[in-house]
Amino acid sequence: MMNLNGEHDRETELPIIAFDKVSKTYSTGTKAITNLSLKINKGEFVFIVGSSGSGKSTLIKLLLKEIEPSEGNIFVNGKELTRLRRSQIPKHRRGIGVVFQDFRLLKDRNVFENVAFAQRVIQEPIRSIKRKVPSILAEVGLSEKMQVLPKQLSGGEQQRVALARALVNNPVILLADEPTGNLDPKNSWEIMNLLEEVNKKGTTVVIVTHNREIVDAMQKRVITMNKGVLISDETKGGYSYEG
Amino acid sequence: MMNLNGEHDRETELPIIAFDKVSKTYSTGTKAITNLSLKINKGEFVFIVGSSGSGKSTLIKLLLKEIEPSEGNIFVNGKELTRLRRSQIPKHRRGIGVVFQDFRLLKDRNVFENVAFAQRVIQEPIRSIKRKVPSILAEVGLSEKMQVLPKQLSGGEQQRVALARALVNNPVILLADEPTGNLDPKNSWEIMNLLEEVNKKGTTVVIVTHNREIVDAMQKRVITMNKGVLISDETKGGYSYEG
Amino acid sequence: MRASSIGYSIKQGIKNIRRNKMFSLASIGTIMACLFLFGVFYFVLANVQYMMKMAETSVGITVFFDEGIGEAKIKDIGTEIKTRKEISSMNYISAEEAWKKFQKEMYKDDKDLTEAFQGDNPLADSASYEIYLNDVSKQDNLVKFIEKIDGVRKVNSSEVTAKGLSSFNILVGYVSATIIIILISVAVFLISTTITMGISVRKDEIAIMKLIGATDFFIRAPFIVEGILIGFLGSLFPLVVLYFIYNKIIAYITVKYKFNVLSNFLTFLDVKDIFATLIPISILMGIGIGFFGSILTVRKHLRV
Amino acid sequence: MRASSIGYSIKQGIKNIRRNKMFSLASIGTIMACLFLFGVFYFVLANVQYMMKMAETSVGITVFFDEGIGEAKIKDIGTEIKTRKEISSMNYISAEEAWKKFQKEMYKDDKDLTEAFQGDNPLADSASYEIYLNDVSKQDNLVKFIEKIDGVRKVNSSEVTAKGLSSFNILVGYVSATIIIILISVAVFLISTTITMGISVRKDEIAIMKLIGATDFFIRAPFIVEGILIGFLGSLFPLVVLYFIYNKIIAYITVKYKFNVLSNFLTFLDVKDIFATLIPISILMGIGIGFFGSILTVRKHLRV
Ligand SMILES: Nc1ncnc2c1ncn2[C@@H]1O[C@H](COP(=O)(O)OP(=O)(O)OP(=O)(O)O)[C@@H](O)[C@H]1O
Ligand SMILES: Nc1ncnc2c1ncn2[C@@H]1O[C@H](COP(=O)(O)OP(=O)(O)OP(=O)(O)O)[C@@H](O)[C@H]1O
Ligand SMILES: [Mg+2]
Ligand SMILES: [Mg+2]
Repeated sequence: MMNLNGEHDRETELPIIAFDKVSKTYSTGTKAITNLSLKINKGEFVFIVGSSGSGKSTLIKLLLKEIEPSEGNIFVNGKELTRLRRSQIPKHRRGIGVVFQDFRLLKDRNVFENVAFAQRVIQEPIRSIKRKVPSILAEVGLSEKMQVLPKQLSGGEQQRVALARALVNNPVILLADEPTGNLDPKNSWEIMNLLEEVNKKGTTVVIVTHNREIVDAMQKRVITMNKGVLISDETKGGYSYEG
Repeated sequence: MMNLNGEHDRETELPIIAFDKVSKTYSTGTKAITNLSLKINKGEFVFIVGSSGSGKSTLIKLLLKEIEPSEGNIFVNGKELTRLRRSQIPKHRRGIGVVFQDFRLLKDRNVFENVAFAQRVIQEPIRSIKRKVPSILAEVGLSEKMQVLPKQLSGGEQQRVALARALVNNPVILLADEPTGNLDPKNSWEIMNLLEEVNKKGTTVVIVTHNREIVDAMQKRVITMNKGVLISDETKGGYSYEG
Repeated sequence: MRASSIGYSIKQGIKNIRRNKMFSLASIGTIMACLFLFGVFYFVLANVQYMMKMAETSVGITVFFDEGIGEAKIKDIGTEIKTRKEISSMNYISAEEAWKKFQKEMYKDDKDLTEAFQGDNPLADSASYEIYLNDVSKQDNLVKFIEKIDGVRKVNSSEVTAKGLSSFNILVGYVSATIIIILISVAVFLISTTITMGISVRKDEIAIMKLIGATDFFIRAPFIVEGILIGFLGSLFPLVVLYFIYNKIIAYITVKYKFNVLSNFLTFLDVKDIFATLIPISILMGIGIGFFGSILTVRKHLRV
Repeated sequence: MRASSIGYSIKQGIKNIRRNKMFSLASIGTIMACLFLFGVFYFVLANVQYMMKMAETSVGITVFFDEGIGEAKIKDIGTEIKTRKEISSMNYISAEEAWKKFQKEMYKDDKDLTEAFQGDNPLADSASYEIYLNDVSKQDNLVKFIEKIDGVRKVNSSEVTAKGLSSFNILVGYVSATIIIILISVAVFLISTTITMGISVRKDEIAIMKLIGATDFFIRAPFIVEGILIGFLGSLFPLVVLYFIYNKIIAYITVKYKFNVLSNFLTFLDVKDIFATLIPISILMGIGIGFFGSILTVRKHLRV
């Protein structure tokens, strides 16, 4: 393993996620991220907040290598993402569970299959799939919806399917983009408790959210973005940004 | 105009929206709404809250005649919806501005065209479209994004395009399903203030939301749903429901 | 509907084609393929029909006269025969000519055999009229008419050839009809599958438009403009390709079979004649397919 | 790859067809249409080729002998000619038979003319061998060989017919090749447009799978299973339809032209012979189109 300076190092000492002077300008000319440097260590629980359009989702897309940075380097699990070969990308993504802001469920498969798909991708045996998928769906409160299609779910239900899919493989890193945007406060808290538990078992959790109530209450590390620039990074922070 | 009892009446005395013992069971067997009766008068500002899957979006879909009730009658603007002929449906929908929970933007048209589409539908002259659309987009803070496609927008930006489209025709009724789910608190408040203004100009506003902070602060009528049943209806309420 | 809405529909129709590039290209491609095949078959059939017609005119009737009849009488008979409309041309062949022709056809200038008959025409009294018809099927009537004329000994009609040709003609007709029906069915089927796929692509878009309160007509209009344009564009390309192919192929065949018996039959229609019909038919078919295709697609959606 | 993943790929492939019913049906339909057209042309061409072959064997050579030659010598010549491989059959025709045949062919039993020659055979010394060949194009060689045999006065080959037929044969070959090339191009083009449309329908799905960490192979496998199945299903239907159509059409034509000159040429291949080739070709083409089609589609997506 190589750290940022290129020296050999033990994995635990390395930040699991590191942005090194990263900028992203979209083809439309929008500068979504400007010169961002950021380190997140293994096992951390981090909130990313900031106003609409400040580059939070862009950050998640960069980590997943869905898009490429215009400048700078991104390291995940010690690997520099732009250097990954095409064939290495699936392995990189399998280590990361993601709840997308727009859910991205497979619309022609039912709830069970959507979650099971993540397991199939890592070639889990069928027996394990049949045990794990119902149990994770029960945790997000969707035991009764296993056989229905995404379009037959309410907004909040879809969001919870997306969360179940992100969690089912016990990922090393969990990225959740607005995972409670369509959930009522009670459901939101249940999900947050679930994520805290997952975090306690060792998963690094990064949550993008606008939910001031939750951020303020949980007293975790809070990274605040504005117009693509990191404007504050507090260890036990609250939802401070108000434009 | 006919009221619920079939007598002639002046429009102002009528509830602009009325549910009369409405139930909705989906083809999957899910009972989304059970025996709901509800009246909303012209010019009201109403929040609908309730946990995930309690039937709030179903209620909006019923009002728009996107789906049909299994039982009961729904009256909008004095018209019974199941009695509307196919050819009358467009006119019915034109009177209602809707922000869908999943936005439903036309993905192959840019922001300007998405909003302009609502104006084109009511055959506004082009000159009026060229004046109104930029002005409403400025109100939701998207002046700089008029030429980009929906997929090139952040979640919150898409949500604001959906809102602009719902407002551009000065609808008689505005239905907004979770219009601030992807917005930061500051943006959310701006949107709420905008909706309050619109309401003051005479539009009946119905907002489905999970945002406790906003509901508690605004002290408007709050209708609470749980598992398809209306469980409370307070005139100056707060976000009371906690499962 | 306001003028602005009509303008909008047309503009949107054009924009749609650019927006859904892949789908538009695929649709244009399908129409192109169908009309190209149609064009190829139209070529083949039109030319076969034409060659048949040419071949028919070379099938004739021979009229022989009573022994010792005078030239004047033969002329009279000729005048009477010429009154008939089904006749395309008529030649007088004297006994000498007949014998020379016979020798040539039968013995292929085999001198030994020709010498055997030297100075002695076995076909004396074989002076005749050779008559060519417009339409082989009318031969029977004509033969009956001529046989009744005074001074006519015998009418020699090549019944077998005539019947064969007109049967062949009918066969070609059936085959043409069958192939064209098959082609049109395949075209309609392919277009409808293209449209079926279009449904998957556009379903959401149309559903959203409806929820915003667009009337059926307002939703349909741009799609129909688009369909007509796609059909029109799809019909142009095969026409251009076929135009150049046709000349090349005819030139090729004509040169290839120049010194060959087949060249007698290989008479081709002029490219102008063929395109005078093919251009309007193709363009109308293209526009028709595009128009009905888009109407049906959008109808199907609007029922959602 | 684990067994469970292989099972999953196959199951998903089958499920995909049911999930995207419209798209699957459209794809199957396109393949069906292409293979149906292919089948129709295969029928026509195979039969034309076959009829040509039959017609060829009825084109022959006539061998005449020196004047006053004895029967024994004629037999010797016959034996020598028979050593040649290109000969399919050989008949001896005496001078009397030749004259009768001539009368019949030339005058169509015109009694007046026949009487003119009564008792006098103008074709004395016209005894001959009629020789039929396997392959018309080898006629020239054979003629040269026979002409050199002692006692042969003349070899009468129907040069015109022979050359015409073998030219026609070449023409049919060219036309077949052209039509088949056009058809295959159209088929490939249509399939690729079908696939292009498939891209619009499946783009999002594949993008999501990739973001979840699925390997290229894992994404491809179900699509390829699906493609092969669609191709296979698409090839079956036209085969069944063609099977029943073929028998019907042959029966129809045979009855229709029973008492007609054309019936001489209308010899058809047996349905079994034709399907022995058509079935494997169609199925392989269907599966091939489905296989390559799906691979190309998914490849294109995976580049996203
Ligand atoms: N694919 C894209 N092409 C062009 N511009 C884009 C694209 N995606 C996002 N943007 C722009 O980049 C900026 C940052 O977008 P991003 O989605 O990262 O914001 P965000 O912080 O997630 O906002 P939100 O809270 O509203 O989801 C926005 O101005 C947006 O319009
Ligand atoms: N098209 C459908 N077919 C079948 N069931 C459906 C359909 N749409 C919604 N449902 C079910 O009906 C119930 C109510 O759904 P609805 O979308 O109205 O909930 P909601 O109150 O809007 O929830 P949320 O806050 O999560 O958006 C849910 O249990 C959902 O699974
Ligand atoms: Mg975002
Ligand atoms: Mg909802």
